Amino acid sequence: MIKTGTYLDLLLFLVMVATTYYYFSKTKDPEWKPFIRHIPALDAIKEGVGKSVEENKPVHFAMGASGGQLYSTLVSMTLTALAFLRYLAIMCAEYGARLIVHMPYQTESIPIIEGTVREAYAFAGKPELYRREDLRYYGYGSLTWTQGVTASYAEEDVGLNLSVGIFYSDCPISLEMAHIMGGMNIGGTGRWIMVYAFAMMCDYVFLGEEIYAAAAQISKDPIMLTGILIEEVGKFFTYIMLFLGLVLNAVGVNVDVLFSL
Amino acid sequence: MAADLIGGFIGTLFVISVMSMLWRDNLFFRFGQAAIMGATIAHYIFMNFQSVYKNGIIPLMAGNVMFVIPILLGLLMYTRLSKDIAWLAKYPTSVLVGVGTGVMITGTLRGQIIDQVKQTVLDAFTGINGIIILVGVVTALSFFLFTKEHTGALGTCVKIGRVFLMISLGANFSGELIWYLTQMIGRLMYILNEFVWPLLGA
Amino acid sequence: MSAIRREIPSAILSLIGIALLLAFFTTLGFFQELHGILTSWVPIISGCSVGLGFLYMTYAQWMNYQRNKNLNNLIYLIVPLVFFAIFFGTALFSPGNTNSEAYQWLYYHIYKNVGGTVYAVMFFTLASSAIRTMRLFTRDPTGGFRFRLEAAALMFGGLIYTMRQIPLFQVYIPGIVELGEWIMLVPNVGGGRAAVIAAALGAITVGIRTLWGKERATAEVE
Amino acid sequence: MATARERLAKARRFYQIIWALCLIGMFIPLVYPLGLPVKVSEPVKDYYEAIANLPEGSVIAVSFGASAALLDEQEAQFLATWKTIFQYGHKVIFYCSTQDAPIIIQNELAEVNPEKYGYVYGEDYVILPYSPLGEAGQAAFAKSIRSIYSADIEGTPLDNIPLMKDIDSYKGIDLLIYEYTSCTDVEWVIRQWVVPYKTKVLIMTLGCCGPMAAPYYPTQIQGFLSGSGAGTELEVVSGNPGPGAAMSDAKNLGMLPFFIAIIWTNIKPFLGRED
Repeated sequence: MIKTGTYLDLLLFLVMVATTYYYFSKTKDPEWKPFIRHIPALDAIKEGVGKSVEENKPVHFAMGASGGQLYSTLVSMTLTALAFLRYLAIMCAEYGARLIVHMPYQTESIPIIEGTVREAYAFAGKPELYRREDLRYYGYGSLTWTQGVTASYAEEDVGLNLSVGIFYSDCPISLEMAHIMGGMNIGGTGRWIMVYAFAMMCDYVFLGEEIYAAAAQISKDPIMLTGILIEEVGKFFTYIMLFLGLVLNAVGVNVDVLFSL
Repeated sequence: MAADLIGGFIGTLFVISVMSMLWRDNLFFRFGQAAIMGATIAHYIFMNFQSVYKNGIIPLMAGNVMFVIPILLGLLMYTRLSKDIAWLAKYPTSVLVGVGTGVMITGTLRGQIIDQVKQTVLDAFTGINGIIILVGVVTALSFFLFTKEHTGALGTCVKIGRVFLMISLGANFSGELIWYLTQMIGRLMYILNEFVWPLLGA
Repeated sequence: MSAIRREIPSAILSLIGIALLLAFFTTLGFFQELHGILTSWVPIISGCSVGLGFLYMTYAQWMNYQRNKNLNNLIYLIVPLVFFAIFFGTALFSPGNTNSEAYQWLYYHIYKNVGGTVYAVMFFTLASSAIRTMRLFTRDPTGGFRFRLEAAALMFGGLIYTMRQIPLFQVYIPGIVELGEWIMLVPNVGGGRAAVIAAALGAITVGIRTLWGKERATAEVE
Repeated sequence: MATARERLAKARRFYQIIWALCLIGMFIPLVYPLGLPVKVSEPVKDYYEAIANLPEGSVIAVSFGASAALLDEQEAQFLATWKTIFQYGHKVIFYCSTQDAPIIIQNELAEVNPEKYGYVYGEDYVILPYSPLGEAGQAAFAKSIRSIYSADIEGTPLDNIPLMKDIDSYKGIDLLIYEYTSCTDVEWVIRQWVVPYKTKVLIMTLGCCGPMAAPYYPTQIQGFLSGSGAGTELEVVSGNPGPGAAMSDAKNLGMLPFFIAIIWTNIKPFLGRED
């Protein structure tokens, strides 16, 4: 009944599910509080919004030209970007900063983006500050997106630019332009191939997986926080697989076959 | 011939329009940006209409009634425009994210975790380079541990890991840099071959 | 009323996700079929939504013009619509639609060209960011110099592999090709693999949480 | 003390000077070719020799998966390869695995002009149309060409084409040149051609895919071209000048200001200048 060639996948998946179950049940205890290492880029977001209000410049949020992928293998990054968007929108509403959202070209993601922003403003108690015209759409592909974002930076100026999401070859221009305009740059993506641009152009960066951990931390929601712990268990499991693989290969077991189960 | 020259001229104008942003924000750049925005939206809408027609409407006309569901779900997306029935847009979104999550989990487990571990194990027995890769994987992965402060032995491990990560970032950077350089040279060649030389030759 | 707004869509999401997982892990025919049906649906659903983009773009430009009625804003309002009409009209009315000669001419000279140029511009923005980042030493307030190990690592990976790809350096620096390839195939692979594994674990965690109905963006937003 | 805004404007001016110098550096060689030296690497030398050492009249199959957006990177490779093949009088079967490929190959052959080398379409070379091959398609092609293609790009049935009359599988093919733009596709050719049939294989790909192809050389693939640089090298080693030479010069000069700026920013603090 179980497809051959997916045993190991299933094992890993079940480990993650079991861990999720374990930690979700832990959150029922209000006393329970896990230790999580500090991520410096997070404080910077607050600082950046404050700076924007002080200088009377808008806050920009970009989730990548194709950051609205809902039915591809990158969907988690879209959802994580939305968690950041919610956090940023609430903060902007509280501080009274203007938030401009640069939407990705996938139109199917527009409803969920607008829903997130609208809900965040309502959550902060200031639904009247929400402006639909500050959700920007630029057409298909990264080339028109980068151009549109750059034009918006130039015209409206940049206080803080938070870029979290799915980035291809679009961030090297938008990030550098935000920097040149004097904006504060914070960002990160889970696509390792593009992280270099964030590391080189941002004032504060989330390196790869840090976006997931950071999204959990900003939520202050115990359920989201468990995400970090679940990942941690996954990492230990990876270490164990690696160690077992090395030992078994050393004693002559065919690891190639073993890992193809 | 004339059409080619006009094409070359228009193309050159657009190249310069995009490049002019590096100098400063200007009306010419804005014009190019606005034009390309309209053009790409038209392209996107047309391609999607064609695809919906081919994959949805035609089967529907042929009697496959099931296809009425995705088309209706797609149209529900537009309820977002009205504040009162905006929640209806959650239905199509849920279907999309549901498919996405299923595809993501099954596609990620093997390709991005198990196969990476396997390759690291196999590499480790091929010589010194394999050992370096192994050290890189183990130490760089430790950087991503969040439940411990990075001090002591773990701190040293993380420091080494970060060096590996930075080298990797540098290598990715230079791979892309050269590729973009080639693109720039390609654009200059386009201007020369499609516009300047024909103009001078004509 | 609340169930129809929150719980039911959430349940649909979870059921679909779990069905796809079963289709992947098991040999049960029902789920294989369901997988086929669902994957044929999603492009249609997303395809139907393309009009939203046009509406949001026009709305933003229109409001911008209403707020500040100057010539520039009028240009930003009209130019996209004109080019939209040109491209859409050409695609619709030329025989062969997007494969027609007229559309291909537009596509080649405008779309491809702008695309190529945007990539080309990245050469410049990357170069300036590298000039800023790749500094081995910084001055500290006391006037001494501090060595930046991570900048050095970035520079080592970045500059050597860049040199490896430039013909002049290949001729005059012996061994640069081998060193460049080594960086790409050894330390780069080590660091990159760890990052990929970690990011994948993060993605799966978010995925499981979403299926569990606990992800805020999909579960609680209306 | 400069304000933040002034510092920003100053930095921007500095960047703009570097950008302008890079642009000028790229532009000069395109107008006045300089002919700066090029070092031919081993994989390219072997690539050239694999074609040159085949007996005249051998059959080469070219799996062509080019993409129009990525053409700048590969055009030099393509033109130099076609010229080299024609120069040694080998017969060629081009088969297209991407939608852009048929248009690109026809444009390029119009430029290279096989007739100049005494080639006749149908007898010495043939172009098979686009088919979304993928790995399974490559496997099927190696087993039976007719299972994938029934006719050539002009619609002539394969059996009516003199060159294709006796060829239907890997057995009729002396060398495969495999072109792709998605880095992991190299595994397809290894799995579907090299391992089962021991076919001689050469590879053409993008610069960024080079490191992924390198481990298979020289045991499983005879040679490979990656990026526009390799195209230039092939132009040099085969003696067929093309667009690669100007591009290589433009790369050299376009990159120099960047390197000088990096060195300058690194020594500047030691000269006592403020950042």
